[in-house]
Amino acid sequence: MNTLSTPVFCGLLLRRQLVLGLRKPIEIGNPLLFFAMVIALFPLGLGPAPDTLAVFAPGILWIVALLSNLLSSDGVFRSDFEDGSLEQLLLAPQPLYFSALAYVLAQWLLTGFLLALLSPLFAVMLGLDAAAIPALAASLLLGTGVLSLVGGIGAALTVGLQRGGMLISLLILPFYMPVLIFGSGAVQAALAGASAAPYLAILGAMLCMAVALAPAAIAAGLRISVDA
Amino acid sequence: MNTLSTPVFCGLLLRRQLVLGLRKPIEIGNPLLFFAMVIALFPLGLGPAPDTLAVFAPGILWIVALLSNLLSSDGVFRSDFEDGSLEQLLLAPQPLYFSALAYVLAQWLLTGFLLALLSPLFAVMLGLDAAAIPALAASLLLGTGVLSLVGGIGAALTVGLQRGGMLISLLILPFYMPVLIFGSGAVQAALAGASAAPYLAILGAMLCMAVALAPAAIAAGLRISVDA
Amino acid sequence: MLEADDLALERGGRQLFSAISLRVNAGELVQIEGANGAGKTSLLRILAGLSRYGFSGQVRRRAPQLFLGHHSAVKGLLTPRENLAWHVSGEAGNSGAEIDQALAAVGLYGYEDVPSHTLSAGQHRRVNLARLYLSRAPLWLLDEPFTAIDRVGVTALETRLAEHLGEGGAVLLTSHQTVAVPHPLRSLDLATGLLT
Amino acid sequence: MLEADDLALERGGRQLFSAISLRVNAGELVQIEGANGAGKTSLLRILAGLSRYGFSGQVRRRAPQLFLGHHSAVKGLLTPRENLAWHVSGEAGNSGAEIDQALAAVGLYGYEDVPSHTLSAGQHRRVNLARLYLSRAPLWLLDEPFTAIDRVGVTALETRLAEHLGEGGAVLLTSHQTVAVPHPLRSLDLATGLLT
Amino acid sequence: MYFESLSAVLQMDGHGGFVWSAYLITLVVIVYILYAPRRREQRFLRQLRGQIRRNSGAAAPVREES
Amino acid sequence: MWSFFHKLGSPPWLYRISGSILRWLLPLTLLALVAGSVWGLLFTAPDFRQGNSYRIIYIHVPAAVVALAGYYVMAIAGAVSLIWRMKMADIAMRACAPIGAALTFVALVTGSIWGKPTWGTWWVWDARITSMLILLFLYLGVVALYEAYENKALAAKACAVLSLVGTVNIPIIYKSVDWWYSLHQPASIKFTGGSTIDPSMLYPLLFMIVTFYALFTCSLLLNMRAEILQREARTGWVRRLAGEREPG
Ligand code: HEM
Ligand SMILES: Nc1ncnc2c1ncn2[C@@H]1O[C@H](COP(=O)(O)OP(=O)(O)OP(=O)(O)O)[C@@H](O)[C@H]1O
Ligand SMILES: Nc1ncnc2c1ncn2[C@@H]1O[C@H](COP(=O)(O)OP(=O)(O)OP(=O)(O)O)[C@@H](O)[C@H]1O
Ligand SMILES: [Mg+2]
Ligand SMILES: [Mg+2]
Repeated sequence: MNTLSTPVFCGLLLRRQLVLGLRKPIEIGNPLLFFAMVIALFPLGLGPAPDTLAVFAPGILWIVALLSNLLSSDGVFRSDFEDGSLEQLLLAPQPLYFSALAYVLAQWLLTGFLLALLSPLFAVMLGLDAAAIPALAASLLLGTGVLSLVGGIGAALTVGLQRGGMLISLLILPFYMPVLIFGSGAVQAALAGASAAPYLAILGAMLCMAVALAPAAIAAGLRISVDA
Repeated sequence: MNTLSTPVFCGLLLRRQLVLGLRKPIEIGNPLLFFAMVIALFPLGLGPAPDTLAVFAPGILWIVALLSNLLSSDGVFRSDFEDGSLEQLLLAPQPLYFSALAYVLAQWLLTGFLLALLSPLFAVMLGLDAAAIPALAASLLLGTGVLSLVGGIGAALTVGLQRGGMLISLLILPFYMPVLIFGSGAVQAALAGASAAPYLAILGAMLCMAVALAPAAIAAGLRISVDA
Repeated sequence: MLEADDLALERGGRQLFSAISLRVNAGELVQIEGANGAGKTSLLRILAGLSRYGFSGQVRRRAPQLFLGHHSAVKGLLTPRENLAWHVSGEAGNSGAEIDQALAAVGLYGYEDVPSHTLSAGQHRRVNLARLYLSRAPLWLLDEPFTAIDRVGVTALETRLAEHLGEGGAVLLTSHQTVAVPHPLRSLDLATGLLT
Repeated sequence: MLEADDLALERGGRQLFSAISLRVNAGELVQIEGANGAGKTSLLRILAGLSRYGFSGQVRRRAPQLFLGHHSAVKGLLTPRENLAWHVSGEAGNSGAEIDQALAAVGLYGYEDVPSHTLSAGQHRRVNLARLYLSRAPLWLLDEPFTAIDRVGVTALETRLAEHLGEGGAVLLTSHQTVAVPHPLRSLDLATGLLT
Repeated sequence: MYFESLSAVLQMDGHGGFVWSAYLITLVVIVYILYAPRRREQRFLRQLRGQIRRNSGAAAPVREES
Repeated sequence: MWSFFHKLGSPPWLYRISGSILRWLLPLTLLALVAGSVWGLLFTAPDFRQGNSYRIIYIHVPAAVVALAGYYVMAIAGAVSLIWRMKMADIAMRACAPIGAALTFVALVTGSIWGKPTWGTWWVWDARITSMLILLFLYLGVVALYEAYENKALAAKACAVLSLVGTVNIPIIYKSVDWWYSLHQPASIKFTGGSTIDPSMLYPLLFMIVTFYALFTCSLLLNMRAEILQREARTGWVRRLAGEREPG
């Protein structure tokens, strides 16, 4: 049997997912444009007073990050479920735990990571104090990782259902809430001149836990979904 | 030929779409729960202070309405495209204009309309002044109709693409923005003690225009998508 | 019922077919033949009016038609009965009894009320094929109607086709299998464009 | 290579099959037969290990297997070459030349680098069937491999099956068509549970 | 007994509406969580009896289990 | 010990034993509910600050306490069902979710009604209230997931995974919401804290908490009985049972 070693296999999976996400060059721009537009909605909706916007910028940026994660989590496994790729993945000799991690990593690179990289730009758009920008980027980097992992659990549990779309939000939004609290807390602390380190440490701990546990839950969810 | 009359046919289409959205009684609760959760994100992200929340309530409710519309617009035609139903719809002898209207109406009933109905509850939770609640509900009722119609155009144009998900947001968000401005403007006017009527009149005019023009654009978009 | 003149199509830089002329008359079955990727589905979609750009030639449709494509147009969340009663093709208005009869005719008796996504692959396609028992369109355009259908089902389908032809209908279909009907059967070879 | 004892399955309130026992040995082809909805796919998924709840009986898998189901597991956005090179089945690691050879063997020479969603229905399935030329798993579980394949393609596939059986492999397949291979061919009738 | 009269009980110094509506809503929910499973059980048994009667001719597959 | 576990896994035994438990527990619970309510509503003195509106405490707090405990019962049942594949654990887990959701709903609604006379507002984003709202979401998520699966055996597995994930997360959610609230420190509203409660109010409260636990148990058993029958519909004992209960 010409079985691939697990790291090589996961590398190929990651590449596959990234290529699928970015088949056309124009698509790298789409998520970013999407963030920019959604963030632009807030001044329009809340009123453009610069000082209030700046105060609420951490919350706004975090809520948008969370929603965009919610949006893209739903699709992580869906097309693979529908075209039979997921069956093949379950039958693969490599442990599903690591394959699940590769899927989530790809999704994170295309959403959370990109957003974290570009968050300084959006922060400036909302008038956030420059002192808080490193905390913002760091909290997004750590926090969106947790979001993607938790979102993966929801996606795995609902992918086999005929109507998963709304359900996944119901399942995972409660689990997103602590991340939102600590994430926007970190930025608010930095804004207030305090250290963001404790918040980032908590986000880091949550990420470690999520990396360790979520793939197992995702794997269990996928097996259940394919069975249905 | 046993062809159905257009109104009967559109009624059946509407029923089909509603049944697909709400196969089980429990599913009526899903969109409502979703709204409640997304609205709960805002206090968590922005902080629980009742006075700031009350000030931002119109904007928050309107942004949630807009995002939930954006989320669900993408799916209006997708499953019908993938399983071949859309081809059959195009071949149907009834005018596509009215069929498109039926699709959009079903989507609106399940998102915008429900949200408008429940908006008083959420408004109370966010501490919005009771005086502004009628203006909120009315503006949502009119405005989400425009959103659904415009969203339908985006959905029709992108449904045939392999990766439409993010593209649709880019296409339609710019068109959503005027609705957001007048919608939250209506509530803010009511909050400030002024009359919301001018804003509502503008939203009503936009709705009339959208009802007249959008279905034609949707029909054209669907023909192009099925051809590809 | 259907006339096409000098159809030609190029896709992905390849000339799929050219100089295809075709006349389908009442009581006649035309089978389009060709290897995988020859362009059978593409031709059928042009004839049905679903593809409107990118080909050359004329198509004249003189009768209402029923098109069944590669995709089954069956909604998994709806039951077979609902799928047929509220079909988006607009050519419905059948009574419940007629629908049940049609479902029984395609071997789905007892499955009228289960969600369609629990059906097997062949049963799923049969839901769509039940429309052949409900439609009153004289011209049928069928893209591989026998896919995933078992032998008994294929025979039943052939019987239905023969019946339709006997009633003055016409059928244009693609299939990789030979179709056995006691009626004039012509076949169109896409590679050469010859109708025999 | 595969042993199953006393399998029984009930779905949707119906007993699909019961008391199915089965032993697939090297060099042997077993065809599962039954009408639409008889439970062929369900049985194959149990044997492959994809269904783990809701049936009774034992399955012992003694050799690596290749499972091709109803769904093609081909990504429309990837080219056929990419689809095979990065296949999620984990059993990859073939060189580019091997993949091109396999694609040529299923008649996709010249289509290696077009996006798979532009392929015709049969070509789409052929991309997946190319895995039969790449895999080294001794046991193949194939669910209706001939669907949407033209006649020439079916013959080529039968040749490949014969080759695999000759090399000591084993094949378990479902099909509504008769399979012609110069090897011991047994068929399992789901309705009666008899292996002949 | 803390209250002197029935009307005092109902009014509770102006808070009666709040208190009694809270208790009423709770009562409704309690009745629901006790009654719903009972009704489900009864309805199921009725269905099953009908099914048994319908199939009484044909031998229904019965699985004996501990 | 093992034979007890074995019996616990046996549907007919559980069906029988739950029937005999319910025969005395259910009337007792109903009686206690009435007695506790009368005690709380009529026989205690009003709070010196809040007046009579505080009488809502006798349903508000028990509902909240039991709703929270219910989640852990559900998660433990879920773990048992995943690890030991015990059918009855599945059934218990599935039964917990709607009851827990109902009790959480009661806590929120009664709290909201209490808040109007006390704080002058129906709703505040207080830490405890917010985390209870999240608990309602968690319960409803489990209910919705269960309903969404066609195959109920798989639905139970999926819900078990979800409730386990929830168990890991509930402490995090609680801590984070506490933190969030203390971070923002809104000055306008304050809880008094439970320490000041008078014994004459405490005893009926404790009594009602115990009663709500009994209520939870009753509803759980009733739900499990209905579920057992449905899952075992094809077995002989259920069919015999249906025959026995034949009216007339
Ligand atoms: C809409 C939601 C709620 C409102 C408006 C509300 C309101 C109140 C009020 C006014 C009190 C009396 C506080 C005082 O003595 O000054 C109270 C007490 C209490 N509430 Fe709530 N509540 C709500 C939800 C909850 C929830 C969800 C929980 C459970 C976690 C809860 C647990 C308690 C407890 C344990 C007490 C008694 C202890 C104490 O006096 O502090 N409440 N609530
Ligand atoms: N969107 C497209 N873009 C480019 N080429 C396309 C597209 N759709 C189809 N083609 C090409 O057109 C050819 C004919 O496809 P078609 O589906 O008509 O074949 P077919 O004869 O129906 O084959 P099959 O027997 O496999 O169903 C294929 O080779 C395919 O590559
Ligand atoms: N999720 C499900 N829930 C309930 N019943 C199901 C489910 N999936 C399949 N079935 C039933 O099981 C039966 C067998 O399905 P299966 O797909 O195994 O049939 P098959 O023999 O492969 O048929 P085909 O030849 O059409 O592919 C069908 O009658 C179907 O109704
Ligand atoms: Mg074709
Ligand atoms: Mg099958």
